[in-house]
Amino acid sequence: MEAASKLDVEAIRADFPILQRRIGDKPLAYLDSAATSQKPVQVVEAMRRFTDYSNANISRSVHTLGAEATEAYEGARAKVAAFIGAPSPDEVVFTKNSTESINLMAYAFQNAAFDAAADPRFKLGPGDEVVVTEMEHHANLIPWQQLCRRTGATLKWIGITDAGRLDVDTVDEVITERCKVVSFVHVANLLGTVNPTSQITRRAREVGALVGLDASQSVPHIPVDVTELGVDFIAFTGHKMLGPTGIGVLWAKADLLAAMPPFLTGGSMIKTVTMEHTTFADAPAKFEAGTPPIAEAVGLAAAVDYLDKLGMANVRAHEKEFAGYMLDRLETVDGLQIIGPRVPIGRSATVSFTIDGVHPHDVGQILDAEGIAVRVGHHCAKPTCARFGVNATTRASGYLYNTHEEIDRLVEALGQVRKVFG
Amino acid sequence: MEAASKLDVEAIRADFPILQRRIGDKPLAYLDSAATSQKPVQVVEAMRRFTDYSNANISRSVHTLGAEATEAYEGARAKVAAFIGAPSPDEVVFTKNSTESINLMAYAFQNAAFDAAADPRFKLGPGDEVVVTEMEHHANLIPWQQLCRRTGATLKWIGITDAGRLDVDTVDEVITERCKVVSFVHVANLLGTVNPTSQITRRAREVGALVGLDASQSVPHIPVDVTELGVDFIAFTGHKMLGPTGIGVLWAKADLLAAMPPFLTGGSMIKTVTMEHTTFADAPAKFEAGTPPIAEAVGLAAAVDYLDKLGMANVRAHEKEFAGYMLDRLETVDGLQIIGPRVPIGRSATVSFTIDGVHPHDVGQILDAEGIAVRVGHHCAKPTCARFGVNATTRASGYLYNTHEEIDRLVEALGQVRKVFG
Amino acid sequence: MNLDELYQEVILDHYKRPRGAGLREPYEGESHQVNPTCGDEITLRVHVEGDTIADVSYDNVGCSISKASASVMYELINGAKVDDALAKLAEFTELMNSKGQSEGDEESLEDAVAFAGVSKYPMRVKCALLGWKAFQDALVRAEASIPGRTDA
Amino acid sequence: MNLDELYQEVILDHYKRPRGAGLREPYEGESHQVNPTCGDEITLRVHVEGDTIADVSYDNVGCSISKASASVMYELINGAKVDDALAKLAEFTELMNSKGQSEGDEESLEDAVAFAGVSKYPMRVKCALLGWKAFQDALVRAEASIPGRTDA
Ligand SMILES: Cc1ncc(COP(=O)(O)O)c(C=O)c1O
Ligand SMILES: Cc1ncc(COP(=O)(O)O)c(C=O)c1O
Repeated sequence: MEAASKLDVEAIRADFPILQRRIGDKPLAYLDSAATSQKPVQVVEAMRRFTDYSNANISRSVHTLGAEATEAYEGARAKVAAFIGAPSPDEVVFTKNSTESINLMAYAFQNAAFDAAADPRFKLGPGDEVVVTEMEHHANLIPWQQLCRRTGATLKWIGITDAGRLDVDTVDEVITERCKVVSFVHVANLLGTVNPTSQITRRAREVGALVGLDASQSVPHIPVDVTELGVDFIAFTGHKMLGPTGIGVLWAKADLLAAMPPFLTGGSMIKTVTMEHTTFADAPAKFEAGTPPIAEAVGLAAAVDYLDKLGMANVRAHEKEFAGYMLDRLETVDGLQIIGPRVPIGRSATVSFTIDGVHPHDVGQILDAEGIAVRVGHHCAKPTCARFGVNATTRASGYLYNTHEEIDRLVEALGQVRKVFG
Repeated sequence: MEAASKLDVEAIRADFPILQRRIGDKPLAYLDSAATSQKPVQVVEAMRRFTDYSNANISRSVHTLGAEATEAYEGARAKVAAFIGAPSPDEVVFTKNSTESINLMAYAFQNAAFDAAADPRFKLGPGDEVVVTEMEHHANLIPWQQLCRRTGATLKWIGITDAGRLDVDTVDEVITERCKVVSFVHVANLLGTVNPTSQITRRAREVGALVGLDASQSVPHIPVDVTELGVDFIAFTGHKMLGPTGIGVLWAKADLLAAMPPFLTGGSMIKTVTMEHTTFADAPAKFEAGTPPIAEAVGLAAAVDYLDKLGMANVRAHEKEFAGYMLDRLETVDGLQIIGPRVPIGRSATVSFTIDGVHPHDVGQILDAEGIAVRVGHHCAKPTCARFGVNATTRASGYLYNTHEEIDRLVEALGQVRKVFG
Repeated sequence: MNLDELYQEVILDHYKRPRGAGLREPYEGESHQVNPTCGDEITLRVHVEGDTIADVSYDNVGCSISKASASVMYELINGAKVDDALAKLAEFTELMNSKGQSEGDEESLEDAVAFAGVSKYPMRVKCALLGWKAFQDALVRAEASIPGRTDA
Repeated sequence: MNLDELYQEVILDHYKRPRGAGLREPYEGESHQVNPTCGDEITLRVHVEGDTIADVSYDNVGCSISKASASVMYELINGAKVDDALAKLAEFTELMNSKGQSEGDEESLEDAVAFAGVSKYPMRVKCALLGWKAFQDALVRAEASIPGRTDA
């Protein structure tokens, strides 16, 4: 059945206690990892060991616990940097989630507006353009929308084809000489599309724009190497990659971080402070005001270890095969329409669909009665919904612990949906 | 020995596995809770149960795990609201730490600058004034400093007396009719001063200014009731009150939250979104963009339960007695100068000091060799250091799990410090 | 979990054959409500004559629970006295917040007691209340637009 | 933990009687460095004559490790050829980053090998490097201000 997969899914499942959960009398089939992944014992244990043995605040004290905590936190940074091929750990900023990471970038432009001496790359005003796509998660749309509103710049976007792909033919037209930054989603969370990046990054370079990726759905699922990608920044989030909630990552090129004004200000991000004036530390400290998510960084490092051990290429292969199976089987369900690419090429194991005449809320409820957890709603991608003329979809998303059997159960339960509401 | 205390400290200590830790061959004496507190098993277990049984993203799905996670998260909000006497859970915003909470407030003013229709209370410009104190943690200084720089408003502050108290005689002079917001520290993290609030809040009301408290060092240690305090907002942080890292709280009056523009934008904080325009949800959702610290909220709720069970009045009584003992004993150390109030009245169990001729780094190192963890440095309060003419101090801070014996060990080890460097 | 408890016959019937659906004139107050977590929407109009709800008309997109709830609400409040309609609103809201602890008063809530099971599903309570929220809001607007009623 | 390893006699001696302390003229480059976690500071000046460090002078506030390290550095680089001084900088930095794995070459680093123990204390490595960082920075500034040396 899972011939193409190099993952030992049964062994993996044993690491996730929640997968033994029953919903009523049905075993849980967790098909909502695009919203948040489950966490293996290795992550929970690493955090617990840290809390019970080394917990202390970081960078602030010479005591043993403080040194151990600082090493654990900075070690996590180095691990995350290596995981995404970052040239230096100093390019990795810990935030609370992807959303903060992207806001941090957007506020760099906004705060530059107050500073005559700001780096010209971050100067934005009327006539300047910011480019996103129509398939963004709200996290990579609204911060730029607000930024444009506030600075007078213009927000533009690359559209979506009927097949659920980026309309790359329009790239040269949408990204013009007036564009200062392009930020686009690497793997779309509603459509499941894996976007090719080279055409957009090339065009961004041509016009001298900064270019970044919302990698929230790519870093957990496919090998990501920021150097190969040739982008200026990426954002991702711990809880979707087997790690804890409360931690996210912004990676950006060193010279960019150096040029960016600070965002959140407070302790641990300063050089000197008087009542009148403050000077700031170098990145990454400059962007990590206050006590960071320390135990969460320890958990994220354990998650990275877990993924590294499996091998991201193997994870990718497993999910590709899984996506293929899911697409094939879903196509057999009466009245089911897939929203997004219908072939497992350039797509993730996240599949959105509608069922004629049945609202996704009701679909989700019936599936839940069968122990199957999927997500229903607009998936924080309302413009994508609007593009496809729907208010909401049902979305099933797989990860390294999912099995064909869970898809079979999903497909069977979908058959019942139409019976209740047909 | 601990006659005045209603806490069973030995029983409490048994809940904190880290307190069994040895540093080299010495038992750990953790006297750095002002930097971050240790976490009882109850908190760690609550988080683990959540992760292993109910983990899911919130507010987004109809499946059972999603409903359980949402209830756990919103239940934590209600618990925190009750703990601080907030009239409604909707006035509690979860952030990542105190620092973000305060930045959120400061950015409300900054973002209002871009919006002609913004609430006049948040409109700030040249001639307007913002007031803090000289004893702020950087977290409650730099955000306001930056805000003033960016809007042209003037930052003013209330000074510190030689005894380490706020110079309240100057309150009426510093807070003028031009003042729009006063934000001051409730319990100072370097000096240990517990600031009386009524004089400042009364004056703020008189001139029509908003008034808020940095309650990072008060909520964990003394009973705090926002209604009684009569302030407009307070900020505090999970990791200093037995809770996890990665979560903080902003409490603000409902009408204030309603009037404030959003800060971080993205998923879960919207009403409607199109590519062109977004409308925002009501508070608290409006200020919680992205996946919040879900497991951390569960941990914080368990921490609040733990504190509630002990009773904050008992915690306060224990620490008052403890502060008295610490002050008495420290005064016996040759060449030791206390920076901050020297009597256990209107002060917390956090005591900063210098030792003639020995740098705090060296003090901290020698104490660490004895298993005693204190913090050394400027404690993110450089202006306070400057006020007392020192670059750094050594700071010992107690919490509900600390004993007289640990203070005795501290005092004995301090005797050795002067031997090495004398 | 017991699906039948949630999807009672009465609910499915109102869902499939919604009563009073469609937007009609005249009206004094209109409200547009969105459930931000799922994108469901309703536009609802209230026409008040004297102290009577003379018409409630609506157009909505949503799940079975939200559509059935609007339909049931129409039956309960259309033609009712304003005060009685507000009492039903309060009663239904209380039922929805009962977390499965209340069965509802069939005498007063009629078909709406079928929603008692919904109160066990926190994620669906918002669906059941969407139409009622729109009614409440539209009524406020209607009253504001009728001279002499703002002080009511 | 072994305190003696950290606070070697040599270190305490340099701490109590710092060599070359005080700010002197002439100089071509000056640097002010702060350790942001503890607020320790150093102001350091470099006077270059030809390819020789003719003087290194400094004024600092700090702990025993940072003060002793500046004093030891003074002995090592004052009067040395610029290239040799930079080689010492590299060697000392490597020793500090060795996490207790290196003992240091006494031939070349002289008293500075006493800092080998410091490398086990990550929180103190910054203290030991503060003066060296100031030297490196001051030298860059000095070279920038001397015509013909910027391309070095
Ligand atoms: C008085 C005070 N304010 C603010 C903070 C900042 O808290 P956090 O680092 O959790 O943001 C602290 C603690 O570091 C503090 O003691
Ligand atoms: C593509 C994409 N971007 C951004 C986010 C936001 O991540 P977070 O909620 O952790 O900030 C998500 C997930 O919700 C996502 O799928």
